[in-house]
Amino acid sequence: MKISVIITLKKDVLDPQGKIIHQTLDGMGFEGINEVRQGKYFQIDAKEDDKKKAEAKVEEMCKKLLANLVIEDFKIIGTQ
Amino acid sequence: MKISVIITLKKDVLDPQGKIIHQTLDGMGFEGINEVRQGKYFQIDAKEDDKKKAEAKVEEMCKKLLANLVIEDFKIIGTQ
Amino acid sequence: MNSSVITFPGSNCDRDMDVALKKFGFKNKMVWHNDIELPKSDLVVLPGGFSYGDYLRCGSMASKSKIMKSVINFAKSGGKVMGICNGFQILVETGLLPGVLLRNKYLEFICKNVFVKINNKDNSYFKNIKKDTLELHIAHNEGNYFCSNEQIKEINDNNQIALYYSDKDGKVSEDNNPNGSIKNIASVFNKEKNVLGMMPHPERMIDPALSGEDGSIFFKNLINNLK
Amino acid sequence: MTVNEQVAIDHGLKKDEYKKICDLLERIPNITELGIFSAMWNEHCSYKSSKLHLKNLPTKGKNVIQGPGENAGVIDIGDDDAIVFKIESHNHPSFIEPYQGAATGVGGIMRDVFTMGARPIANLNSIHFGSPQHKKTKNLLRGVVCGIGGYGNCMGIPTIAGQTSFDESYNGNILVNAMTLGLVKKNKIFYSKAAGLGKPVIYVGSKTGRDGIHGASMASAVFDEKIEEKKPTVQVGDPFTEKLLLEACLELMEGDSIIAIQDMGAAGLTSSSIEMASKGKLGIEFNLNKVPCREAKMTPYEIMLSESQERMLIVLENGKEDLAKKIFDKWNLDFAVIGKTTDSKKIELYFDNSKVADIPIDTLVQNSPMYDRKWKKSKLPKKIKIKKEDFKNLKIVNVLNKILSNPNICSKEWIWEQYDHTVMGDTIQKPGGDSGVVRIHGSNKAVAASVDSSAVYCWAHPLSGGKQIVCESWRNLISVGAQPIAITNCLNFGSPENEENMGEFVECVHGLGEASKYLDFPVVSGNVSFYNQTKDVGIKPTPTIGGVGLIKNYKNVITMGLKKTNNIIIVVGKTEGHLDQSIFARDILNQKNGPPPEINLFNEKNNGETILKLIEKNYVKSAHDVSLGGIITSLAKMCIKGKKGASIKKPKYLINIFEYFFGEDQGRYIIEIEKIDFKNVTEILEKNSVHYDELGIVNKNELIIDDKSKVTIDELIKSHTNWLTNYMNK
Ligand SMILES: Nc1ncnc2c1ncn2[C@@H]1O[C@H](COP(=O)(O)OP(=O)(O)O)[C@@H](O)[C@H]1O
Ligand SMILES: [Mg+2]
Repeated sequence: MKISVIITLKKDVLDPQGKIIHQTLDGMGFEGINEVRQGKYFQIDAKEDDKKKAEAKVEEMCKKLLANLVIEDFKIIGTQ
Repeated sequence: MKISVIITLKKDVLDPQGKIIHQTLDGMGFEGINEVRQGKYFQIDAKEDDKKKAEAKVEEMCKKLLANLVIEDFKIIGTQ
Repeated sequence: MNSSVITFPGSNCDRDMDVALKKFGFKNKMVWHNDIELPKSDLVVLPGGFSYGDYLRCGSMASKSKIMKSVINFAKSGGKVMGICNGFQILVETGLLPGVLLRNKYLEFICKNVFVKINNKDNSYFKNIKKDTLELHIAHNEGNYFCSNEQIKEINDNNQIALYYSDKDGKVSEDNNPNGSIKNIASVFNKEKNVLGMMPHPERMIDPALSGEDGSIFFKNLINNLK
Repeated sequence: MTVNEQVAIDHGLKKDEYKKICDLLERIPNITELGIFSAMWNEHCSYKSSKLHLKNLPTKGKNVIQGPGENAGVIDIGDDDAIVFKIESHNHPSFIEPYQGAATGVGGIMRDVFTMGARPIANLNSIHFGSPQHKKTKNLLRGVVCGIGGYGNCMGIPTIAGQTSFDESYNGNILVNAMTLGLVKKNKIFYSKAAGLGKPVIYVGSKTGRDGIHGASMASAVFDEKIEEKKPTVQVGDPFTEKLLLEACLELMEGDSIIAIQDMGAAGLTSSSIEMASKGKLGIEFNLNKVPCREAKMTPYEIMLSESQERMLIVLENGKEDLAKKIFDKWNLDFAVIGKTTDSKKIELYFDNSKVADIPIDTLVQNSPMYDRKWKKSKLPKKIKIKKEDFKNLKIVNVLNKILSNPNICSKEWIWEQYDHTVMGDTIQKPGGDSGVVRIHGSNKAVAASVDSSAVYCWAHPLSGGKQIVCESWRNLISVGAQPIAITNCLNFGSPENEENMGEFVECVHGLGEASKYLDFPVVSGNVSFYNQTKDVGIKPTPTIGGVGLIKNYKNVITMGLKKTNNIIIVVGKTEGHLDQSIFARDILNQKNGPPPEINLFNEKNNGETILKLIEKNYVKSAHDVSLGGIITSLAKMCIKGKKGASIKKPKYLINIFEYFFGEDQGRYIIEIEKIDFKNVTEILEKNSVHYDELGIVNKNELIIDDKSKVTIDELIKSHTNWLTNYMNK
């Protein structure tokens, strides 16, 4: 199955990239943007046909490697 | 509205990050992974209440800045 | 010869490039990214560094800055434009040069001396250089050159590959590929050969007390070719 | 929230400290005020356990322009040039979030340096990890190195040297110490002392967010099982903004607008404003609604305690606001006038039109607690008795290969190739030498810098260990041909509330002071990091010394690689064969006891100065100090660097071959000289009463010991370079 996860910075954590992208978009004439937040996206293709099991596995990967829960949150957004 | 986009590498583009993460996950004992692909996630909060218009705007941002269409694809995955 | 070095927010090899250009006889001007017009130049250089922090994609945001419109016009009308390291990344983002620069294969920043083999000497940048390989210095996180199969054929056919990573005798192999670049490509031209992008930093190789001197060969030759 | 004793304790204050606050204020503080007290009075900001002992360090010298007490120390290097430098720890955050922790550590120390008007010209780092077998070590190492590189590389400041060690005592508390050197003209140094009344106080840089609130108190706390809960105190660094901040500050500094400037480091706006006011004996008044905030609805408490990075506080001359604003606008940075200096000698904060804090500055600074903590003196351990049989089965070449691949000796190329060490175009000696060397841009001068620590020696006997590191730093500078000038120190220890750890601190500082005084190598800046401790176990005492020296002409810099076959190799300094606490004893004989090598300050100084004389007369072709692993290890490194071999013989002393070649006696160097200079060189050595051994000659590509044991340089290279790369890529 292919499991998609997004990893985002926690709410109060500074997102330097988002900030600069925001400034650049402003400079390019895109008006009315309140905020841009950047995150990471992973698509993991795992040999596992059980949706629950696959998601549990990916959750573990997030906790152990993909995300640093000190500053990031993760969310599984799709499984197919 | 808050529009979420993911930007992923085109299929035939090498993804060094995905590859190393794959190897690391293997090394950590996560078995049966076929592939890991990494991408970017953006959440753009724009002053625009019309869903269509908001999405059109973000599409333009993707084309002009957020994605490099030579190697990347983008996809709006949610608007709220 | 007049040269211009563009300073973007986050550029950090702009001074080094200024020092190098002046050392070999260029009259160099520093140009701010927010300026609109380029001073009269025989050569425009986009220096290395981390423009806009390398955020989003290296070079992506700098490629949208005000001065780049003039740089693009200058290049399109045949002006010599050279992008080193981050400058190379900016040039591919503007579309002046083909391909892209991805994260290094092992995801590590690399700072060290490398050898490069000159592939095409029929241009103002490498004409008359006697050596076939140069020892230069790299310092980058995203130097892994990539383009599609069709594109690689195209740039090959047009002789657009300027430098390959090699060993000191010019042998090109995976063993001396520092970052995973496709075909060991270290530097490319545009079709017309007036625009050059290269990952190695010749400006860091202009003093025997530092990393070495092959950068001096490059600059001495460059100013002579432009005269 | 109403304040009471329990709330104070939750802020890391002690009962009697809380009582003292109430007494000083003659009332109960409100929550914002309590937050301010807790930040100012914690160990990290107040130095309450260390002050008493640090007072005794020598801090003056003919080249010292500014000693401890400012953002960084400043030394004179002639021609109106000065070097600003300091080292700082970022241990706790790096353990929790290695990338960001290390990155913000580097960012913080650079800010300390450019706050004083100096453009950073070199970075160094001293990093210490747990045992390589420990499950966390690899990821921590990768994250820390990536973070140091990520920040320093982006700033465009070369990282020119460092130190890396592994020891199980760091399993739960890694150490990340970052050092920066900056260059400034003597008449353009900026200080943090506010002056004048009614002067505008401006805030520049990034916006204030909720990150890092109470970071300073975390740095003063022991790690326990609840560590997870402390996590949100880690900040995210933004090197790009810092680069802009650097350029903007230097641009503003060109004029005469600035009265005082201070970066917002630990305890953010609180400590920066209070320090400026305290030094100027003034008051300060802020309207906190003016502070640029990243998050909505931030409270005065949060604003004052945030440790968001990349921010500065400046006291301006009246009427310069517009000029300053223009510069910060150009660099796209936040700028706000948030208050003014007053004559109240108080810090007064307003928010939403009401006064939210009103504290006399004296109560926060002069009246802050100072402790004479109990400490335990340590005894010099007994010498270990090594039996003849222990040496019997050892082959010197095998031992050497093993030692060269020891994690604490092996090449750290995997690390420093990830640091941009050549940007700015002035790096004369990149990492891999005894000291890093950078040229003063556009001149013939160069400065050398080195970071050193010897936790094992300090642990075995803190007093000797303390002396030893200062000497090692001195030697590393001399080995590249630099005249040592001054040091900075980062004192990493366990809990000061534990008598043994406190004893280690007191005695290390004592030793450090004694050596730096004797060598005329004063301490100009520094930092203390206590509570490097998990539950009851502290790290091995790890004072880190950052030494800086001057080379008059960069063309005369000395490197360690052997240069020419048939040149003569000489060991300078006396070898008694001290094996206790050596790598040989610990790694080969598995013997962890005994005293560290003795330090003889007279010999140290005399040997070093004599080496400098030889260098001045151009006799020295290559040089390397003898440190971990003794003579043969040092010589092997010279072979490896120069890709040359050496044929050597043990002099006819009573000690055996292992004692001679692996002993870690102090104050020694290996030098390479031409045959024709032998007489002149030995005459100088003899005239200065410096002991020396003629060891052998340089050959093409083999290390040959006593005609019997042989090993090729290629094999030595393999032993030396492979360990770390293999370890990291496994
Ligand atoms: N973390 C680091 N960053 C940069 N350079 C480092 C680091 N660790 C070690 N080095 C470099 O590796 C070399 C060997 O270090 P070390 O073994 O401590 O030196 P020595 O030979 O003086 O004992 C030195 O040149 C040092 O600068
Ligand atoms: Mg040394």
